[in-house]
Amino acid sequence: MPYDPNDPLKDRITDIGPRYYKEFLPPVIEKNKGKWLYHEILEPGVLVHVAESGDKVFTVRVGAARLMSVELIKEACDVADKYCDGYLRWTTRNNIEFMVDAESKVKPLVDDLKNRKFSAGSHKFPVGGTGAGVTNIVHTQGWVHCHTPAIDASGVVKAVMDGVFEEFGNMRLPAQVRVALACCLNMCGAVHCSDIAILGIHRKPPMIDNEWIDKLCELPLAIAACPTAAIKPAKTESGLKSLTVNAERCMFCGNCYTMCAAMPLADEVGSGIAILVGGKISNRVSKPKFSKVVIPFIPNEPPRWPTTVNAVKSIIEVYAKDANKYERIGEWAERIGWERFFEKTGLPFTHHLIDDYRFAYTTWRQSTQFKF
Amino acid sequence: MPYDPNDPLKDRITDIGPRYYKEFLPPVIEKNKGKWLYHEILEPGVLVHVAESGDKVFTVRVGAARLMSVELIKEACDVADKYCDGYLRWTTRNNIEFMVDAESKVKPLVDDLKNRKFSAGSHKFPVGGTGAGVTNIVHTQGWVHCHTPAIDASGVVKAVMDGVFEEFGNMRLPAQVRVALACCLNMCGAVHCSDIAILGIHRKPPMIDNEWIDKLCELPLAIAACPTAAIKPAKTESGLKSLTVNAERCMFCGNCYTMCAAMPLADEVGSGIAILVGGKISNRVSKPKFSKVVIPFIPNEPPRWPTTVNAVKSIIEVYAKDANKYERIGEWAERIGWERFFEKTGLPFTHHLIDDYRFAYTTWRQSTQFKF
Amino acid sequence: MGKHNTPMLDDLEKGPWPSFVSDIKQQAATGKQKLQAAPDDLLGILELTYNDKVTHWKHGGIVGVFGYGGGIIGRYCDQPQQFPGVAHFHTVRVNQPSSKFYTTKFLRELMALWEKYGSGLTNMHGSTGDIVLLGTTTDNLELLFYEMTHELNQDLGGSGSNLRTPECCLGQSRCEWACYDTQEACHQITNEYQDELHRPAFPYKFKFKFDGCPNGCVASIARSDMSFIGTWKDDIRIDQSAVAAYVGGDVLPNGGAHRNRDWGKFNIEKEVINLCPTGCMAWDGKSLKINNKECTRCMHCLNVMPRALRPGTETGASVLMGAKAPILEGAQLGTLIVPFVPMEPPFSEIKDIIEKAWDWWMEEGKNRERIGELMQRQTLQKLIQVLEIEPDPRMVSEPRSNPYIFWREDEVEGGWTRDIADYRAKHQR
Amino acid sequence: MGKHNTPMLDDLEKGPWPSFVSDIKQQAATGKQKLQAAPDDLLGILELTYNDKVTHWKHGGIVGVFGYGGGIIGRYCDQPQQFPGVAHFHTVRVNQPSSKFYTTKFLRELMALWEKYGSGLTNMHGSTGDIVLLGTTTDNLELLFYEMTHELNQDLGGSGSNLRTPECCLGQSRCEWACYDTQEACHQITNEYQDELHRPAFPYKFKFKFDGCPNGCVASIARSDMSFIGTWKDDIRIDQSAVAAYVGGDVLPNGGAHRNRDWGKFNIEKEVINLCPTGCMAWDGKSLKINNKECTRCMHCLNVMPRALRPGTETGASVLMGAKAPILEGAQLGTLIVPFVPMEPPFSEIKDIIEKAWDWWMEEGKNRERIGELMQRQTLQKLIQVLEIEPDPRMVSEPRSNPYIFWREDEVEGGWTRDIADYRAKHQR
Ligand code: SRM
Ligand code: SRM
Ligand code: SRM
Ligand code: SRM
Ligand code: SF4
Ligand code: SF4
Ligand code: SF4
Ligand code: SF4
Ligand code: SF4
Ligand code: SF4
Ligand code: SF4
Ligand code: SF4
Repeated sequence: MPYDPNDPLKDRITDIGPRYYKEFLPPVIEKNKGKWLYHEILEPGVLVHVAESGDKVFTVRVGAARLMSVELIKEACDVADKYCDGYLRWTTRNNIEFMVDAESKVKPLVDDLKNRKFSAGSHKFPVGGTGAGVTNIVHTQGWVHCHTPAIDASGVVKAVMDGVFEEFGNMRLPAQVRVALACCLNMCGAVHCSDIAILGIHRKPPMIDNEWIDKLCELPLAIAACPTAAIKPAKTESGLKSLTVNAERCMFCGNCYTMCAAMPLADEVGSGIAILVGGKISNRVSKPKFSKVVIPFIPNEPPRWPTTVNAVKSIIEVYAKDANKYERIGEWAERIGWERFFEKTGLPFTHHLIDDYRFAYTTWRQSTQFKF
Repeated sequence: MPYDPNDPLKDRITDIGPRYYKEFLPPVIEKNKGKWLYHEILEPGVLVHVAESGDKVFTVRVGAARLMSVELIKEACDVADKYCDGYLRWTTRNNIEFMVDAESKVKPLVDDLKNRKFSAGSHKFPVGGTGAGVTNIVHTQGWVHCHTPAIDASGVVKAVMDGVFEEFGNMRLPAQVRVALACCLNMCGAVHCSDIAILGIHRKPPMIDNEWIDKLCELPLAIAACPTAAIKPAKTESGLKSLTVNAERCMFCGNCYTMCAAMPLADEVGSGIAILVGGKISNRVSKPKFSKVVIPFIPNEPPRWPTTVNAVKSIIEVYAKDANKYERIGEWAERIGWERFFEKTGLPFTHHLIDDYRFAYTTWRQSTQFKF
Repeated sequence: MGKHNTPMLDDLEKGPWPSFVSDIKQQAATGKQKLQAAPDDLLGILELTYNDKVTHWKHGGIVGVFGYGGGIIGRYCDQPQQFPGVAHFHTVRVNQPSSKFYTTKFLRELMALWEKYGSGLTNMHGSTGDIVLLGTTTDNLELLFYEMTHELNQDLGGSGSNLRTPECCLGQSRCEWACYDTQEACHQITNEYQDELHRPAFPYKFKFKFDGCPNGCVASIARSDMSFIGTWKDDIRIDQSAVAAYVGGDVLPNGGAHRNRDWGKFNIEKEVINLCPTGCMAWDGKSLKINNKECTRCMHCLNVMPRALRPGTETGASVLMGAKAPILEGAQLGTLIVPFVPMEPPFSEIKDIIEKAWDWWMEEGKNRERIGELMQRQTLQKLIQVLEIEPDPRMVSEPRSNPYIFWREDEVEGGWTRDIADYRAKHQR
Repeated sequence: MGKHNTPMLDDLEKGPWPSFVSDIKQQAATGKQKLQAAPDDLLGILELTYNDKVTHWKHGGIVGVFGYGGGIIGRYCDQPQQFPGVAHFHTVRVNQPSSKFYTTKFLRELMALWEKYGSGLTNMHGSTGDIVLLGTTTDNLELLFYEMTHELNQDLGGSGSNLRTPECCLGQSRCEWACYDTQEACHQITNEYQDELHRPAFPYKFKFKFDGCPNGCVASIARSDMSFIGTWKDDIRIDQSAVAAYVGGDVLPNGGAHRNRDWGKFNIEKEVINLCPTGCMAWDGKSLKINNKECTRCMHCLNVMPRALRPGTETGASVLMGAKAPILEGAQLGTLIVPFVPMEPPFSEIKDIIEKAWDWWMEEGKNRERIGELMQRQTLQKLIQVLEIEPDPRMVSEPRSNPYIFWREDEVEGGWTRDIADYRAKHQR
C-alpha cells in the first residue's frame, strides 16, 4: 500500500542498495561476460568486441550533455527499444552506449542517431568519443545547482565541445585527450589528473557578513577550515562576534565558505577559470600524473567563454602537431621540457605558475639540464 | 719585525685572502691553460691531457689519508721536487696529483710512488682513483676532532678503503662510485648526493645535564633548535631551570646538542652508522640525485667496522654485476626498481626506510607499476 | 521561447554539441514534471547568473529522508520570488547499478517517478557515479523514496560524511582486460556497507572505485579513498601469429584507435619495444619475447596489440589508498598499499583491509580529514601497522633520502633512559 | 710503540690504504712539532674513544685571532689530565689557493710554520676546501697568524656565520671542458668579499663553489649556497673524423675510464645516441648529428668521446642557489635561478646577483637559516623578485599542480575590498 505520512516507518524499506546489474545486461554481454578476446574501433564511436564464443557485440557511443531531461532519456529508451532489445548504458564519462549483436544492425542505428536533433539544431546523440580523440568532458554543477562555484559548468562544456567537436568525431590525435571541468577547488570533477582541466578559481578573499555570521556559522569551525590560518576572530563596532580574514594569507580555496555561508568569495571579475594540463590516470607507459597550472586566470565570458575555448583548442592543436604517437599531453610536455611547452604554445610563464605550497621545493629545477 | 704581543695591531696584515693560484701552476699548465683538447686515462691513476699546442701533461694521482702529518707532506714535496719541478696539487676528493710534462717521466715517478710505504706496511702514495672505479672517500673529523659525531671518520675510511682497495687501483665498474662519510647529520661531507654514503646517526634522545644546562646554554635557543618541537622548558626538583625532551617526537638530529653542550646524545650502543646509496652530483644523463637510506643502522665496530665494510663491498659487487656501462648506482636502482635493488642486494626493507618527513607523500608509489 | 527572456542561453542552443538549453526547454514544453515551473525558472536563474557572473544558489540545509544521513543535497536559490519554481531545488542521489547498464523498462519507470515527484531534470551521471535527480522540494522526498524502494527495488546513494556510492569500470562485462569482476565486487561491497553508506559515522566522505586493469577507466587511482585496480601475477599470454599479423599490417594497432590519421606503417620496435617502460620486451623479427619478471603491467603492449597479447590468468587486484581532491592539503593520488589481493566473492580479503583502515580512521581522523590526509599526518608506517602488513619497497617509489628516522625505544639496545652521571663519569664538562 | 698503548689503532696500521695511524706515529717520532705530546695524545684519546664509542671532544668556545670572527674552530678534550697534549686542540682553517695547486716551496714554508706553532698534523683538505691545520693552543694563534700573513702572504679561511672559503674545480688549468675560468672567478670573488669571509654578518654560513661544467667536480650543486656551473649557448663542436675513430675502435671511449673490463666493441648507438637524455642525437653510420637546440648539455656524449666533441664557444655559467646539508628541514640541491650569465672578469654580473641575494637574506633570514631554507619559507617568487629577474620555466622542473595561487591585490580588477551590502542586494540570505 502507498506511503502513509502519519506513519513513515510503516513497512519502510531501507538499505537495499542498487539494483543488481545482472538484470540489466544485454544477453550477448551476459553470455560472454569475462570471455572477451579483443576489440576494435571500426569508426569513431563504433566498437566491436569479439568473444571466445565468436559472438560479437557492436557498441555505438554517443555524446550527451550530462544535464538531461526525462524527455531525452525516454527518447534514448525509444532508440534502445527499437534497435537494442531494450538495453543501453552510460559510460564513466557521461556518454551513452547502444549495443547490438550483429554488424547489420549497426548502420541503421548509427544513421538514426545521427539524424536526431533538437529543434534549434544541435545533435541529440552525436556519434564518437572513442580512441585517440577528445571524448566527453567530465564536469560538475556550476551555476546550475551549486553554491560554491567560480564558474558555470554546463555552459562552458557546451562551448568547448562545440569548439572541439571535430575531435569528438575523429581519432587523429597522438593519444586520447581527456578534458575535465570543475567549478571550484573542491574539484568534484576530480580534474586534477586530466590532460586538460578547466578549473573555477576565486581571486578575492571572502567577504564577511558581519550582521549574520555569528547566527549562520560555527565561528570556530570557519577558523579551523582555513589551511593558511588566515581567519581570526573579531568584533564589529556594534559589538557582534565576527571574523576577519588576513587577505595577504588567503589563497582563495573557498573552504571557509563551504563551512560558513556568511563568507562568500564569488565575484563578477574576481572569479574565473584556470587551465591545467598534462595529467593522466592510466598507468600506461608512464605513471599517473597530476595536471599542472599553465594559464592562471581567464575571466568568465558567458555565454561562449571564447578565450577558454580558444586556449583549449590551441593547446590541442600544438600537441597534435608535435607529439609522438601514443604520447599523452603530459608525457609530451615532459619529453620536450616545460620550457618548450610554453614556447610552442606561446603561453606566458608567470609567477603564478611557480609552486609555493607544501611541496614547492620538489618542483624546482635542481639541475643544469635545460633548453635555451 | 716579529709579532708584538703588547701591540697586536702593530703593522697587522688582514684580508689578503689566499695566495694567487698562478704562482703555483706548473709551467706546462700555465702555458696551456684553457687550451686543452682532450685527455686519456692511460692506466689507473695515470692521466694524460693533450693541449692544442701539442703539449702534454701527465698526471699521476695517488690516494691519501686526509689526516696528514707535516712529515708526510714534506715527503710528497720531496717527490714533487725530484720529478715534477716542485709542483703538486690536491684534488677535490683529497687525493694528491703529481704532474710531469713528458711520458718518459711517468714510469720512474710511478715506480717511486708505489715503493713508498709506512714501516708498518701500508702505502704512502697508492696510485689510482681514476675513471670507473672507487676513488678516495670524502670524509669529516669524527672522533679525531669533533664534539657531535656518532661515529669515527678516519678509522672507518681506512677500513673501507682497505676493503675496496682493488677498485681504487682498477677501472672495471660500470661507472665511477663515489663514497662519502659524514660522522653526524650535519653532514660536513655533504654525503647526501653520494653513490654510497656512510652516515653517523644517533638513536637515543639527548640527556639533560640538569645541574648545568642553565649555566651552559641559552635555553630558548635550544628549544628553538628542535625541528620537531620536542623540547620544552622544565624545572628540576631542586628548582633549577632546565629542559625536557619528548622522546616520542625526537628524530635524533642532534641540532639541540649543537646549540647546547648540556644535551649530549652520543651513546655506546645508540650511535652508529646508516648507509645511503644512489646519490649523484653530475648532470650526466640523469639529474643530480639524493642518496637514499637502505641500511638504517649498523653498530660502531672499531677498529675495523666489518659489518659496514662488508655492506659497502657487497653493494658494489651486486651493482658491478648487474648495471649497464655508464650507469651510476642510483640510475641502476631506478631502472630496475627499488624493489629489485633490495631483492638483489638481499638487504631487508624495514619501516625505517619509508619517508615520514616533510615530503614523505612525494616518495610514496602512486601507480600500479611494480615488479613482483 | 520560454517563460523568461534568455538571449545568452539561447545562444547555447547553436552549435553541434547537444544543447542542455534546448533539452531543458523541451522538458519545460512537455509540462509533465511535478515541479511545473522548474525547467523554465532554472533557465531564468541561469540567465540571470550569466549576467551577474555569481551563482544564485545558497547553502543547502540538512535535507533528507527519514533514517538516512545522506543521499539528498539540499539546495535553495537566493531569488525565490523571481524564480519560485526553483526556490527549493534539492538533488536526489540514486545509487546506479554496476557500470551503468540499464533496461529501458527500469529507466522509464524511474523517469516516470521523477516526473511524478520532481523537476524532470537529471544528471546522467554524477561525478561519483550516482544517477542524480536534479531538483525537487522537501515534501516530495519521502514519497519518492517510498515508491522507489517499494516499486523499483532501488535505493539512494551517498552524501555527507558517509561511504559514497561505489563505482566500477565495465570490466568483464565488455572488456577483454578485466582482471576481476569489477561489477560483482562493486555490488557486493556496496551492499555489505549499506549502513556506512546511509548513516554518517565517518570523519568525512569515503569513496571506493573498482578498475579492472591499470588503464583505469573509472579513474579510481585519482578519485577514490580506496582503489582496487586489476592486475596479474603470471605471464602475459602471447599469440605469436597475431603479433606477426600486426607487424605485417593485417591488423590495425591499438584496436584502430588511431585510424583517422596516417601514422605510417606499424613499427613494433618503435611503437612497442622502445616504449615499454621497463625495457623487458624483445622482437627478433619473428617472435616477441617478454621478460615477465621485469614487467610492471603498464598495459601499453596489450593496448597496442589486443589480439596478440592478453593479461595472465593468475589475476587479482592492487589496493591503493588516499586519493582525493585538493581541499585541503593538496590533491593526492592513491598510494600502493597492497600489491596483490585475490578478488573472488565474498571478497573477504578486501573487507578485512577496509575494516581495519576504517577503524583506524574513525579512531584517529579529525573532523573533515580524509584518510589520505590522515596517512600523511600519521605516516604510512602507521597505516601499514594497523593493516598488519609488512613494509614493502613496492609501497614507495624510492626509500627516504633524509636520515630523520623515528626510532622506537624497543628497537634500541638499553632503551632511552640514561643517567647523565654515568656519562659525566667518562666525559668531564 | 707510542706513549699510549693503542692495540685497536695499531690494527689500523695494517692493510694497503695509507694508515693515518702510522702517519701520526711518524710525526710523533720526529718530535719536531711545537705541541710535542699532541700526536701521541691524539692516538691515546682516540684509542680510548674506540673503547668507549663516544667522542671525547667538547664544544669549542669562541677562539680566534684578533679582529676576525672566523677561521679557527675551538676544541677541548674531556680528559685533559690523561691527555694534556690535546687538552686544547683548536683547528686553523687556511684559505687554499684556487684548485689546490702548490709549489713545494710554499708547502714547506707552511709546514715549517705549523711545526713551529702546532701539532704537526693537518687535513689536506677540509670538506669546504681549506687547508686545515689540526690542533693547537690559543697562545699560538696570533703568532701563527702574524707570520702567515707577513711571511707567507697567506690568509685564513672562513667559519661561523660568515662567507665560507670558496672552492673551485681545476677547470681550464687542466680540463678541456671548462666553460669559464673557475680559478680566476673563485679567486676574485674570494678577495672581493674578504670582509664577509672574516667578520660574521650573516644569519648563518654561506658557501660559493665554482664548477667549470655540468660534470660538477667540486660538487657545487650539492654543497654551496650559490653554485656557478659552466655551460654554453651555442653548438657542440664535432670532429666527425674523430667520431669515426671511436666507432672504428681506434680510440677508447670515455678517455679510457673503463679500460680494465671488457665491455665489448664500442657501440655508438647504444652508448651515446640512446643514452642522450633528450634524444637529440642521430648517427647515420657516417656522421653524427646533434640537434643542439634540444640539447640540455648533460655532458654525456662529450664525456664518452672527448676527442670528437667539445663544448661550444659561447660560454658562461648557470647560477643555482640553496644547496645545503639536511639540518634542519632536509637536504637541498641547488635550484636553477639564472640559466646563463657571462663569467668574465671582473665578474660584475654575478657580484650583482650575490649582493642582491645577500641583502634579502640578511634582511629576512632568521638566525641559523640558510638561504635555501629562506627560499622555501618565502617562496621562489620572492627570490626572483629581489634579484629583479623574470620568472622562467627553466627555474622549475614542472609548473605547480595545486591551484592555490596567492594572487596579489593589484592583479585583480577592482581590488579586494568589497561591500557585503552590494552583494546582498543581488544575493538574499
Ligand atoms: C567505456 C569506458 C569504461 C566505462 O566503464 O564506461 C572505457 C572503455 C574502454 N577503454 Fe577506457 N574507457 C572509459 C574511460 C576511461 C578513462 C576514465 C576517464 O577518462 O575519466 C581512462 C583514464 C584516462 C586517463 O588516463 O587519464 C581510460 C583509459 C583507457 C586507456 C589508457 C589510454 C592511455 O593512452 O593512457 C585505454 C587503452 C587504450 O585506449 O588503448 C582504454 C581502453 C578502453 C577500451 C578499449 C577497453 C576495451 O577493451 O573495451 C574501451 C574502449 C576504448 C575507447 O572508447 O576508445 N581506456 N578509459 C569509458 C569510456 C569513457 C567515455 O565515454 O569516453
Ligand atoms: C681531479 C678532479 C677535479 C679537481 O678539481 O680536483 C676531477 C677530474 C676529472 N673529472 Fe671529475 N674530478 C674530480 C671530482 C669529481 C666529482 C666530485 C666528487 O666526486 O666529489 C664529480 C661528481 C661526482 C658525482 O657525480 O657524484 C666528478 C664527476 C665527473 C664526471 C661525471 C661522471 C659521471 O658518470 O657522472 C666526469 C666525466 C667522466 O668521468 O667521464 C668527470 C671527468 C673528469 C675529468 C676526466 C675531466 C678532465 O677532462 O680532466 C678529470 C679526470 C677524471 C678522472 O679522474 O677519472 N668528473 N668528478 C676531481 C678528482 C677527485 C678524485 O680525486 O677522485
Ligand atoms: C554532484 C557532484 C558533482 C556533479 O555534478 O557530479 C558533487 C557535488 C558537490 N560536491 Fe563533490 N560532488 C560530486 C563528486 C565529487 C568528486 C568526484 C568523485 O567522487 O569522483 C570529488 C573529488 C574526489 C574526492 O572525493 O576527493 C568531490 C569533491 C568534493 C569536495 C572536496 C572533498 C575533499 O576532500 O577535497 C567537496 C567539499 C566538501 O565535501 O565539503 C565537495 C562538495 C560538494 C557539494 C556537496 C558542495 C558542498 O560543499 O556542499 C556539491 C553539491 C553540488 C550540488 O548542489 O549539487 N565535493 N565531489 C558529484 C556527486 C554526484 C554523485 O554522487 O555521483
Ligand atoms: C672541518 C669540516 C669537516 C672536515 O673534516 O672537513 C667541518 C667541521 C665542522 N662543521 Fe661542517 N665542516 C666542514 C664542511 C662542511 C660541509 C661541506 C662543504 O662545505 O662542502 C657541510 C655541508 C654543506 C653545507 O654547508 O650545508 C657542513 C655542514 C655543517 C653543518 C650543517 C649546516 C647546515 O645548514 O645544515 C654544521 C652545523 C652547524 O653549522 O652548526 C656544521 C658544523 C661543523 C662543526 C663546526 C661542528 C659544530 O657544530 O660546531 C665542525 C667542526 C669539527 C671540528 O672540530 O673540526 N657543518 N660542513 C669542514 C670544513 C673544513 C674546511 O673549511 O674546509
Ligand atoms: S566543484 Fe565546487 S562548485 Fe562545482 S559542484 Fe563541486 S563543490 Fe560545487
Ligand atoms: S578562502 Fe581559503 S585561504 Fe582564504 S580565508 Fe577562506 S579558507 Fe582561508
Ligand atoms: S659531520 Fe658532524 S661530527 Fe662530523 S665533523 Fe661535521 S659536525 Fe662534526
Ligand atoms: S635531537 Fe633533534 S629532534 Fe631530538 S630533541 Fe634534539 S633537536 Fe629535537
Ligand atoms: S579499466 Fe581496464 S578492465 Fe576496466 S574497462 Fe578499462 S580497460 Fe577494461
Ligand atoms: S605491460 Fe608494459 S611493462 Fe609489461 S611488457 Fe607490456 S609494455 Fe612492458
Ligand atoms: S667540473 Fe667540468 S670543467 Fe671542472 S674539472 Fe670537472 S669536468 Fe672539468
Ligand atoms: S650533451 Fe647530453 S643532451 Fe646534449 S647531446 Fe650530448 S648527450 Fe645529448
